[in-house]
Amino acid sequence: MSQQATLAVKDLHKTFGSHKVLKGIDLTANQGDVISILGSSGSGKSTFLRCINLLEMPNAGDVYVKGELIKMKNVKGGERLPVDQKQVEAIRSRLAMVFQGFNLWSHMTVLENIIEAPVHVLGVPKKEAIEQGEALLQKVGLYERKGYYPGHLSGGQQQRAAIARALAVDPEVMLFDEPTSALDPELVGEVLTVMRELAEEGRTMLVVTHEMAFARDVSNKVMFLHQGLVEEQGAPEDIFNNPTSERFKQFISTVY
Amino acid sequence: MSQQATLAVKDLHKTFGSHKVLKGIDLTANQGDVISILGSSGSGKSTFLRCINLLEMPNAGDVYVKGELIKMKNVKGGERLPVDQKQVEAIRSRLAMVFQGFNLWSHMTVLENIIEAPVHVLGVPKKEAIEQGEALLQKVGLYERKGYYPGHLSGGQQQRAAIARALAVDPEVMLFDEPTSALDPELVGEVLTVMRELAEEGRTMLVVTHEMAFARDVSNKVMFLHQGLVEEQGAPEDIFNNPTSERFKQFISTVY
Amino acid sequence: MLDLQGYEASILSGSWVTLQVALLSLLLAMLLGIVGAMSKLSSFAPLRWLATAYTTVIRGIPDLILMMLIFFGGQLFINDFSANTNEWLNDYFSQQNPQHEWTSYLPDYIDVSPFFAGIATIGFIFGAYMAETFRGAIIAVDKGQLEAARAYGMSQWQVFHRVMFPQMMRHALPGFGNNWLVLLKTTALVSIIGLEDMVKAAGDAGGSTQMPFTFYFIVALIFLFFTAISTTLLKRAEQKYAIVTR
Amino acid sequence: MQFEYVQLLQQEWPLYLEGMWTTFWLVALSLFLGLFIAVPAGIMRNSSQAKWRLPAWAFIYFFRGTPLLIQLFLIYYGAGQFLGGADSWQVTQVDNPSAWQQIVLVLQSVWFSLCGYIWHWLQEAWFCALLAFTLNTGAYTAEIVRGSINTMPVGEIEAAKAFGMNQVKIMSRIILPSAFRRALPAYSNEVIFMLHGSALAGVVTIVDLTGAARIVNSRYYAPFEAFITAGLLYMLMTFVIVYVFKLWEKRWHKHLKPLQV
Amino acid sequence: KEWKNVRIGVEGAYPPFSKTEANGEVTGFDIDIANALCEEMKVKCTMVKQDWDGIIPALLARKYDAIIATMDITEERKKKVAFSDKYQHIPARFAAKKGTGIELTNAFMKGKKVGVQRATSMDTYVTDNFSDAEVKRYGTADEAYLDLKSGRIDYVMIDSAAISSGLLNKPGGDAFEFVGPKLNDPKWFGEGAGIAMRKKDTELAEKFNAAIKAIRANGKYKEIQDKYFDFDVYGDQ
Ligand SMILES: Nc1ncnc2c1ncn2[C@@H]1O[C@H](COP(=O)(O)OP(=O)(O)OP(=O)(O)O)[C@@H](O)[C@H]1O
Ligand SMILES: Nc1ncnc2c1ncn2[C@@H]1O[C@H](COP(=O)(O)OP(=O)(O)OP(=O)(O)O)[C@@H](O)[C@H]1O
Ligand SMILES: [Mg+2]
Ligand SMILES: [Mg+2]
Repeated sequence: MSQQATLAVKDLHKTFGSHKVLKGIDLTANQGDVISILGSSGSGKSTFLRCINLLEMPNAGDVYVKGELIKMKNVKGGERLPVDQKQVEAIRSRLAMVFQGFNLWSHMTVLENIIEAPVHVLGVPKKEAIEQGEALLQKVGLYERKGYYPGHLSGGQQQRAAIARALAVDPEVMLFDEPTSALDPELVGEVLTVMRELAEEGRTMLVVTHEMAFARDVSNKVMFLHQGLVEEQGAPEDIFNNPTSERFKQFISTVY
Repeated sequence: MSQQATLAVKDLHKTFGSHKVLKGIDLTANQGDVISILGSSGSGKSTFLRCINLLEMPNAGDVYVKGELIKMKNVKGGERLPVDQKQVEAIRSRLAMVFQGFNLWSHMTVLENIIEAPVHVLGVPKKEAIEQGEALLQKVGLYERKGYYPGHLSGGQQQRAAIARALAVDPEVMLFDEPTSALDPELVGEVLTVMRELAEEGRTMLVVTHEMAFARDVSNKVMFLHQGLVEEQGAPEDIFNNPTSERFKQFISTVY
Repeated sequence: MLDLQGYEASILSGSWVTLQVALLSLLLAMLLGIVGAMSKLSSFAPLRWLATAYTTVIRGIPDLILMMLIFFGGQLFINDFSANTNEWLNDYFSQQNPQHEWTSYLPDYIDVSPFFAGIATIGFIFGAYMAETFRGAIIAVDKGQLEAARAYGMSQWQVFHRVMFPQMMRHALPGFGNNWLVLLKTTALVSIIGLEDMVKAAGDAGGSTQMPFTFYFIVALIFLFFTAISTTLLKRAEQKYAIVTR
Repeated sequence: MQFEYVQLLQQEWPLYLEGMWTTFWLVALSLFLGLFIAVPAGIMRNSSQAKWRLPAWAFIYFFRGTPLLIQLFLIYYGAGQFLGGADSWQVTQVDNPSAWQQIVLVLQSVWFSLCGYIWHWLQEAWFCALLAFTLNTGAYTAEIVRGSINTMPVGEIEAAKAFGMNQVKIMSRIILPSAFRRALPAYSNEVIFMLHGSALAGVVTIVDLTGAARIVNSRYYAPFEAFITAGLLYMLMTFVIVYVFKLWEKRWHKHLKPLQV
Repeated sequence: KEWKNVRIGVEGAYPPFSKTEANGEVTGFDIDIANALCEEMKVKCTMVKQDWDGIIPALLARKYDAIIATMDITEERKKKVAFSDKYQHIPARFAAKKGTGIELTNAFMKGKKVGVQRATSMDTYVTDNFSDAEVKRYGTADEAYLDLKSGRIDYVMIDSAAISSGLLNKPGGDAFEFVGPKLNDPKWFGEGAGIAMRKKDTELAEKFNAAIKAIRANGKYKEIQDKYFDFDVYGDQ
């Protein structure tokens, strides 16, 4: 099965010191899937995303991108390291991450941020990258701000710039970590609109979110993490209406 | 009328440079009122709260606390200054503010934060202040953390400590500036529970918030600021169900 | 290991002089620093200008030049001042009373020893740097912290000493530590104005024995020893005042 | 006194000008060369591997822990004490050397010509000063480099990793450009400190601006006039430096300043 | 003004005239002369050490009242300070590595590196006469010897007695020798070394003159001279 899937994660474990954060997570994302990842604070949602592109090294488990296994080896001390740094870099360039804090490069303008990876990682000619970058900025409605530095943009604008930066590498999968937290309600609406459009275009996306409305309306799969395991998962219409787990029931009830 | 009200604000104006933020706001809060202040980002909600306890000097308008007018005089350059710094300090000690960023004093423990104003402003004997402070910590469920520094607390815990600090001066009116933004949904629930309890105790509160559920369920008055004016106000059941202003209608529709 | 040919004692007593000069000028520098920082942030414009002139001029001129200026020029200035004062007073009294006899009201000369000249100069120079450090630290205190204090009705003075000062000290500590280390090393310059610190002692010994490297190397080691102790103490202080955040 | 001062300036301005030029090139060259030490040393100092970190640490620690005056003396007089005349050192004469002795002799001659070569440079006072200044500013700047690398927002580095950049790219495209910008204010201070520190060059016979002032003082016995002139010229140079850095900050700190509309 | 206490500026790095011992005490010919003069004048003396190039400014700044530091009585200096009569007269001389040789012409000295002590009469002499030579100025004579030994400079020019005791008679000194004639042209070196004072203090100068005469007469001067030198340092009458 994983050979066909765009992204497959098998039995992923992650421990910080003695604290077991992830205790075996499986996930399969096919082309065009939009998967929402829910869970209370500290349940390991960010850690899970970060293990997928190896910003954290998982302690056990495998990650396949379009069927290609990311090779890792065990080293002493229970740590794992990538076998082939080149492979990791190549894989990372096919997965794009949109961070919670945006993490735009503060010394580059919006446009420079966007063409950075295409030009310097993928080797796209600069002129071409600029053209594509400008088209993307049009799309997220930020074209007039292309010469601004991130510090001069509002939160919502930064978020859209980060999304454009991710789109610029034409990724197989987009990983979003709480893309709307810390935005005001109107900006949340704005960003969710952009993400809904991406979903409609058929992008494959993994979205860590607290926005139940997004999980319910936009995604086609939802997974709920609790104590390092997948406590509940399925199509949103099923699990929101008929939650099987007590914990998930409680979770959705506390959320306004 | 203002002679009776716990807090009355009349025709408040505030300008930053050439930017008119508040263009004449009136407000009357009686004993036990819980007033929610809504408005989009930049509409002047924080500025309004800060003008009430003179952290910003309003350019025109009057503030009465329990019928006592805060005396201000005009100085050249269109600025205004308090006539009597002592009066301002006395009034401030009767209004407690809970800041958006909490602003707990980072060099003091939770308990020290709480007894600081009672002991050093109100002159309560230290022993007594400690007793009261500990009782308040019990109430907000933070007693075991009394010796912690703010930096070691989670956002929700800091928020509750800030509320306890405000309660410790037994204020006539509590001013809350977005008490739940930047908290995760479960912490939001936690903090709102504490605030609901305060409302039930009959505290007078002004709350700037983005939480529609709170505005709707807990407060007994809602005011919506737009372009420096009160665009809509009334009892929540009235205005949420029958909004008269177009802008307010739009505002509540974008909020999930 | 090394044959110091009897100069151990003079190097040792020189290092004691170095330490004294360093500590005393630190004291002076801190005093000037606090006053300077307060003046720079004051709303009284002439005070601000004075402090700005002080910090700008001091930081624009090399320590060595300042030291020579203060050591020689300062003495001339003080002497001229006391001579002029004497003259003026005597003239005045002579006019009042033709029988008046010439008297020295102030001493003819006021001896500024290299020791005090050194301390005064270094203290004066580093006062300017300390002023900048303290000013930065005051500004670095989160505005919200002060607003919270004001919102609870604290008076200006309470805001300063209950919230501003303790938090400012924390911000000032790293800069303060740097200034101290630089100050310590600047004391080496007092040898050039003739104070018998350890650098001077090493120079004399190196000249007499014609083995300069040996003696300067020992002085370098002593400086390293002083800095090592300072950094340890400073680290400890920083840990003590640090407010850990997560 | 005023009159004498005017006379002094009229006669001695070429000396001051010459001194100022010496100060200028000595400082400029040491700063430039210092960068080539500072960047690698700063990066090494941050390395997780002890074999990189420790030498950088020791270098920085020594040069930041001792006064520049002492460093200058150590280099200048150390060279004199140990290498003095090394360019004329003669290899030991041995009749009919054995094979073993021959090896020793070859090594000796290599060693001597090395020492001779070093002495060839170190016998020049200006070279000793340049060396001391370069090492000194290299150490201080390395610390600045390290500091501004450390304050790099972790998120921005993670973003770079997440886009598949390799270590070299991350360093050259993200960390260094960003660190460079953040280091500017601290570096401008270092440049000024170096200018001030260079006043020490005079103690090893170099006629820099301070050296010029000392000569003038010894000719006229007018320390106040001699040194205040030098002081004003130093201040002038300091202001030029401050101004240049202001311009650079305008250029490089656009992203940190509030937007000008 | 009554002179009960006189503070005397000395150098401390110019053997055999003055030298700092390992224990920090200053000793030497100048110091002994100073003490003898003070005894003669019945005043209490304190020695104040001061580097050579600040020695006149410090006198003017009243850090002490008189300088006894083998200071030549030159016209240039007389503009700033008053001098007593001379108390010694020793010619200056060049020294160099054995076999170097010298000609006192600008052409020969062209490009040669000559070390002098900053602000001495030798400094002025070399600067005035050999404009093409490279003059290196040092704070103390000891520093100049160090650089002569290491080969950084070709010549030093200093008081001949100072060179003998600071360089030639020290270990390793046998590689060096005096070159060229003794130099005592009054234009640069004046009429010998005197005690410098502020111009106002004329009585003090008179007291010193009287004291110099007295110790010359009572044999005290000779006693001190013989402790350090085997020739007459007072020079021709
Ligand atoms: N580098 C780390 N070292 C040690 N513990 C860590 C580290 N990163 C995360 N953790 C711990 O792992 C747990 C999961 O963290 P994670 O950031 O994945 O939570 P999350 O589900 O994203 O929460 P949130 O909604 O607050 O962002 C937390 O308890 C956290 O303290
Ligand atoms: N000190 C100040 N100087 C100049 N302009 C200011 C200042 N403080 C606030 N403003 C401006 O006043 C307007 C209102 O700001 P305010 O902080 O009151 O908004 P708000 O309604 O609290 O928004 P938010 O929901 O984002 O907190 C904004 O346009 C802001 O830029
Ligand atoms: Mg997270
Ligand atoms: Mg606000």
